[in-house]
Formats: sequence, C-alpha cells, structure tokens
Amino acid sequence: MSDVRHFIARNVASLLRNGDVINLGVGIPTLTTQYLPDDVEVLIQAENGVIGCGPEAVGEQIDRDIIDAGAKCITVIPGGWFFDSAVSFGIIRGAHLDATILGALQVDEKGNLANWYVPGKLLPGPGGAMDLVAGARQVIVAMEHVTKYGEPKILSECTLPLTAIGVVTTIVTDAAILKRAELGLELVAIAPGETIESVRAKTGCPLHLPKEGQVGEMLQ
Amino acid sequence: MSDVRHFIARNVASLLRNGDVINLGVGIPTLTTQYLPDDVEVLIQAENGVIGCGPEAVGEQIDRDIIDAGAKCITVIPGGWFFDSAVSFGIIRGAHLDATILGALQVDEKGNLANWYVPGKLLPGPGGAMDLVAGARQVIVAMEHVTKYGEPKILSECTLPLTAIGVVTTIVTDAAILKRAELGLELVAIAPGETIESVRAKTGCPLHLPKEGQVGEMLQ
Amino acid sequence: MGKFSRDKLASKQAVIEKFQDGQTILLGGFNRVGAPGTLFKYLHESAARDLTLVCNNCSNDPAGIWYPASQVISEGRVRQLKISFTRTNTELISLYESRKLEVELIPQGTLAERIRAAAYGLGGFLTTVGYGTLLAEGKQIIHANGKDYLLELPLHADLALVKATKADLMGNAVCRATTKNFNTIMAPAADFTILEADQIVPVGELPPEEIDIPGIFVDMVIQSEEVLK
Amino acid sequence: MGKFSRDKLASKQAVIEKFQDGQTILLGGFNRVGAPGTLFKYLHESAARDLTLVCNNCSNDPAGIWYPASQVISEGRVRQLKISFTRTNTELISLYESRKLEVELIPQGTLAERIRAAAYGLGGFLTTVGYGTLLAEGKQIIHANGKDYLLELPLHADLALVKATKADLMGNAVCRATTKNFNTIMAPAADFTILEADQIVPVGELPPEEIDIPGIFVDMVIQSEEVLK
Repeated sequence: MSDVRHFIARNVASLLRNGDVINLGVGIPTLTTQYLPDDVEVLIQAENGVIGCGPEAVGEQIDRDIIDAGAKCITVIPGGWFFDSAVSFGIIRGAHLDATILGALQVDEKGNLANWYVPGKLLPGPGGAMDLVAGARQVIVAMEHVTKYGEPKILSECTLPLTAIGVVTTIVTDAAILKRAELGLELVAIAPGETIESVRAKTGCPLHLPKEGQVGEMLQ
Repeated sequence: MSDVRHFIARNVASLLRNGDVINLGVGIPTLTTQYLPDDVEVLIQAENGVIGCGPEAVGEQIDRDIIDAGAKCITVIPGGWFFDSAVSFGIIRGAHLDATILGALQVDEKGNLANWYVPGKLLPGPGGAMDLVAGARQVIVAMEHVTKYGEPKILSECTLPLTAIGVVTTIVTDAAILKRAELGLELVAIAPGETIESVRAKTGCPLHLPKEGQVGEMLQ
Repeated sequence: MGKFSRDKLASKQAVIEKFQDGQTILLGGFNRVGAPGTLFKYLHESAARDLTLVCNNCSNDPAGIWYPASQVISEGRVRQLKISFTRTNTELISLYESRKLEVELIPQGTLAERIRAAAYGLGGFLTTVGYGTLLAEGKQIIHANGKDYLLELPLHADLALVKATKADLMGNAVCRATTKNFNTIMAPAADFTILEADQIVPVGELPPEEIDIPGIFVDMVIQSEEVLK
Repeated sequence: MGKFSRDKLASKQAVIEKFQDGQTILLGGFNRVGAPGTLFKYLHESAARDLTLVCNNCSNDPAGIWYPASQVISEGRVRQLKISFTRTNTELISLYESRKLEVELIPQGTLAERIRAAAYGLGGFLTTVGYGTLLAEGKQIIHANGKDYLLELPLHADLALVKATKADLMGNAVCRATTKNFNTIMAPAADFTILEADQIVPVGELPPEEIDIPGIFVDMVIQSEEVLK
C-alpha cells in the first residue's frame, strides 16, 4: 500500500518542470517532492499563507508561527514569503500556480472532479480544494485507480457531488497516467505489469490512445 | 481671497471630532488642520498610500519616497502606515474614513456633487474623487458659495457632469454651513455679516431652517 | 466616533461587555496559528447567544486553542456557523444533523474574499470557484466576458476577534509569518474589532513596513493571557 | 514555464525584445514615486506601437521621470490610454480631441481594484463608485443586496513594468514607503512582469516580512539606471 503511494508520487514528480510553483494536497501529493529529478526544483505554496515551503522543521528549526496547511511546523527556504488568506487565494485563483496536486474520490472524462463530499458521511468543509482546482494551470489528481472495493473511480460521469467542473488536466494512479484531451481521457502511460486492456477494464469510461506516438511506461 | 479660504477652512475644522480619520483634497481642505481645536487630533490618510500624514517635510526630514497625493514630500507621525493603491481605496471605499473634505464646482439639494469635469475644458481624470465621495462616512464640501461670476454653485440640480449621486453630507462656504437633511439642505450656520435672506439670495435651491434650535454663527 | 486613539488598551470586562446576543462574529486564525485564544475564552465566558460565527475552522479538541469557541457552539449558543474547513470539529455533524446548528460551507478563498469585500466596500465579486457544485445553490449567476460566474456577496460582521504577535496602543499590529491568515482581512470587516496581542509595545516601535493591521481597523487591544496552543 | 528561478537578472536588450506591437502594458508609479523610469526609457527606445497603456497618471514634463512614457503617447504609438488622473499631462487633451488617442478614464480606486481582480482571478466586482456618472456609460448594472452597483471587469495585461526599492534575484522585492502604490498589484496582473530596482541583493537578504512583491509575480529583474526623478 505504501509502495503504491510512493509509486504514484514518483510518477507525479515526473510531470513537474523546473521552476514550477505548486500546491500539494494532503496524502500522496506530499510525497511528490522526494522524487523530483536533480535538475527540477519547484517552489511550494501552502494556502494558509506561505510560499517557499521547505522540509518539516525539527529541533531548533521549529517556529510555532510557521506552519503549512496541514498544521505541520515547516521550514521556509531563503526567498520565501508570508501573506494573508486573501492574497493566498489570489495567488491560487489567479493562475499563479503551475500545478495543484491532490487526491480524488472520483474523476470523469469531462475533467469533473469529486473529492470533498460523500453524502451520508461526516459533514465536510471544502477547505481550499474548490479554489485550488478552479485556479491552478494544471490540476493533477494523484489517487489509486479503483476504490478499495475494486470499483472504478474514473468514470463517464461522477456520481458524487462535484468539487469543480472540467478542471482536471492529468490523473496519475497505480495503473496509469491519463491526460484530459478534447475527446476525453487519453492514456499516456501504463504501470509495469498493466496492459492497455487491463487498464481499460478497471476504468469506467473510454480511454483514447495518443494520436501521435504510443502509450509509455510509468516510472518504476 | 486668502482670507476667505482660511475662513472656510477654520469652519470645516470645527466639524471634525477628536479621533477622526480623514482625507483632504487639494486647496482649501489642506488648510483645515491648522485650525483644529487643541483637544481635537485627527489622523490623515493620503490616497497614494499613507496614513498618519504629518506636516510637509523640510530639510533633513525630506525622504523622496514619502509623498502625499499632491506629490508633496511629507512627514509621517509615529504609528503611521504605508500601503498600496488597492488597500488605500479599500480603506476609502470601505467607510474607514470619517470624513473626506474636498472642493466642488456644484452641489445640489439631493447631495449630488459635480467636481471633476467642465465640458469643453481640459480633459479631466477623476483621480480618486469618485472613490472618496462614495466611501467616506461624511463628505464635506469646502468651497466658495458662488462662482467668480456670482452664480450659485448650490443648486436644485447640478448642471455639470456628476461625480457622485447623493453623497454630500455638509457644505461649508464663505457664507454658510449647510447640512443635507431629509427635505433638502438645512442652514446650520451663517457667516458674520450674512443674513438668512442674503444666503438664500445666493443659493440656487430652497434652504430649510433647523427643526430644532436656530441658525448658528460661523467661526470668525 | 473616529477610530484614531493613542490608547486602545482594554480590560477583560470591557471586552466581555461587547458581546451581545444575535451578533455576527469573525474569528481569526488558521488551525492554532494566529487564533485569538484569549478572546475565545472571553467569548465563552460571556452570556452571548444566538450568534453567527465566521471562521476558517474550529477544532473541538479539548487540548486546543479553539476549544472555548467550539464550546460556544456545543452549548447551543450559535445559530449559524459560516466555515470553510469542518474536519477539525468532530461534533459539528451531530449538531448539524440534529438541526441544532445551521452551517454555511464556504470555499476557503471565497470566504477570505467575501470578508475582504466587506472590509473594502465592494458589493460583491464574480468567481468560478464553486460553480456547478452544491455550494452554488441559491447564488446569482452573472454572465461576463463570455463566461458564467457566481456572484459572491460581502460578509460583514458586528465584531471581529483577531490576533497579532505584537501591537501598539494605537492598534497597529504585526502578525508574524503564517499568523496573518484571516486576521488581516477580518480586522477591517467588522463594525468593532478587538485585537489580542502576545506583546504590546509603545506607539512608534513597530516599523511601518512590517505592520499588517493598521490601528484604524482596531477598536480595542488586549494582552494575550497564557492560553492553550 | 514556472516563474520560479534564482536568477532573473536581465539585460536592456532582453527587456526591449519583450515589447511588441499591440500589447497592453501596465505602468507602475504614482507621480514620480515608484515609477519605473528606466523601463519607460526602454519602452520608448523600443519600436512597439499600437499599444494600450494603463497607469494612474502620466506627466509630460520634460524634466520628469514619466517623460519617455508620455513621448510614446505623443509619437502616436499608443492606441488607447486607461488612466485615472490626466492633469499632469497637458498634451492629452489635444491628442484626444484630434482623435489620435482613445482615452478610458477610470476612478483611481476602481483602476486599482480592476487590476487586482485580474491579478487574483476574479471575474469582476460590484461597486457604487462612478454609479450615475458619465463613467458608468456602457457598464452592466447589477442589483444585489437591495442596491444597484456597477459591474467592473478585470483589467489584465500582457506586460507590467514595475519599480522596487530593492529586489533579489528571485524577483522578491521591497517597495519602500509610498512607492508601493500600483506596483504591488500590477506585478501579478500581467502575463509577463519586468521589475526595475534601485538595488539588487542576494536571495535571502530581504526579510520575508518586508517583501511587497514576491518573485512568483516577476519574470525579469533589471537594475535601475540613473534616471530623471
């Protein structure tokens, strides 16, 4: 299970470019930065009001006034900046983030995202999720391909309440990397051990093959 | 003429209360602060991005990065603050100013103000005037009662293009102090040497007398 | 009536007297950081009820700084909660589902911007955030520049409770690092703003370039008590 | 494509190449203070025309820092000017009246807020400023909360030219005292932002609490030349 999470994180990392400004959701996304290639450095924003997030603070580094959105005490790199929530979501809404990476309950072929509410479960608050996916240039969903009951999470149409309409640009799972294209979802790469057919079998909507080139292999 | 300006400024000053936060337009309004009673201290905002404006800077006080909206190098009192234009007009629009004091071409009994544009004359820009009068709690107009041709500037209805609708709360001239009330303009005080009738004669709309109390006398 | 004064230091009693039934109150902070824990205690100690509370999140962890605020909710003194992030409060669902509490869920950035709109005199703003979701229900849709937007309205309050690292007696305040969060925008968005500071310094001691909240947005200043973090 | 880099220092030539015909360009500054005079010179030296310039004011005083920008207008290279305060430029009226220049007059606060709306991804905002005046002509009126407002739209640009007192090589910048004005909000409102600084310092030297413009809003940094003030 932990291996799967790291496998997904490594493949998300491969999508980032040097100089990108990104926001990381909780869970798998926070694992991403440890898999960045040596020549790729990114700047991390946290929506509670900091840009230039470094690793978690330990020992004497701990400053209780410096947290990330998950309430973890963090370090900040030289050249970092602090700001209030209005500016923070200005950065987010104003397309100043190259990517936001976050988990999902469901994604569909129209790029719709459901990741905030399962009716009948604990009353949820959207937090910053609706803002992040509406504003970032790329919305990268990092999640397992199917539910723990083996049901598809990638569908023709989300059945859960939506977080946003038509925003998802890329999906990275334990089985495949999918990009949203004009016609729907395009199969960019598959995991070692998977085939195009095996990925299609666990996906709830048609998957298109790339118009040019061929389906690649995900990083081990 | 200079006497008239100072007379008006002194009477504007008498309307301010201790602790007021104000913005001063160019001309007569800038003379106001020298006539504040000893027990009245106000905080002055300048819309280019400073609150706590002190007197004009001289000699070694001059810091070329510190100007007011008239581009004059000023001093700033301890406890002053600098901010950008979005915050500045947030302060203005958001009713954080107790009063804005400014000149006018015409005012009418509905509180309409015309102070930015005489058709046929130099192409004007509104600057911050439209924002200031829309946002401040009190809009105090400081001007001469009639034009240099002796025509009324206080009218039933402005004939010049408007700066804003229904915003003027008080008018201070060389002849009278008028307040906007439900029915129209109310004569609060008259200048020494004027009578109610003489003020009415140079005013282009009806002037009501106070419902309670009587018409006062302006400060010499 | 102006908000300029060189001595805004207030007593606990003076603060408690400001709380009245039926008020809408903004609560600063993001998780424990920048949360005015002393003011939460005073709010809890007051008798005010039928309140509307507005905050990013509100933990009911008994060891946490938000606990007194969450108790005001538990005690049934809150009519409506406007909030972005509920997962730090395990009790909200039962209060909500038993209809003892109205909850308005607001995306975090929209919450911040609605508060700023109130602070800065805007009649509302257009955003795509939340468009097409459950949270768009009942909201006016405006078509502009070829696109559909939700019209979000200003969120004004009677009181704001905010926190700073340092403040002077005029109410100028510095909010260090990530403590700014909702404090800087809530301060100007209420009719009356009470600021709690860890340290209170003489006027003129805070460098103007570091001030996050100017005194004109603040009515009362109090010294933080030792409170839970 | 990301805007994070540890070396944004650019040459005059690199700046001049960014100017292209038909661009909309934001010009920072309020009177002489905070005006990027070196970038005005480079803009004037470029061949770009058919421009839309956006600024608070633009003096044509030959002894002033704005003069090169005003010359770009005089030379007929500007199609439209969006401006708040025209009285510092005695030439605008004749250009405007001879229909050589389109001018959009914008109340100063609405100008600032429209730029911020573009910077921060809002579809517009509601304001009473300008309602019932000539400047409301052609604007959509929105009824909200029982009141009529003008809908003001975001003012986005291709380029922003801004000025700081100090900047580091990541583009983080400090704008001292009243030099902030339009610089801090114009920086994030354009696709490409060029920042001129009086002093350039190593990364990490600017205290985070004093930064007015973060590097993520800046594409190029140049050292100010000695220019007219």
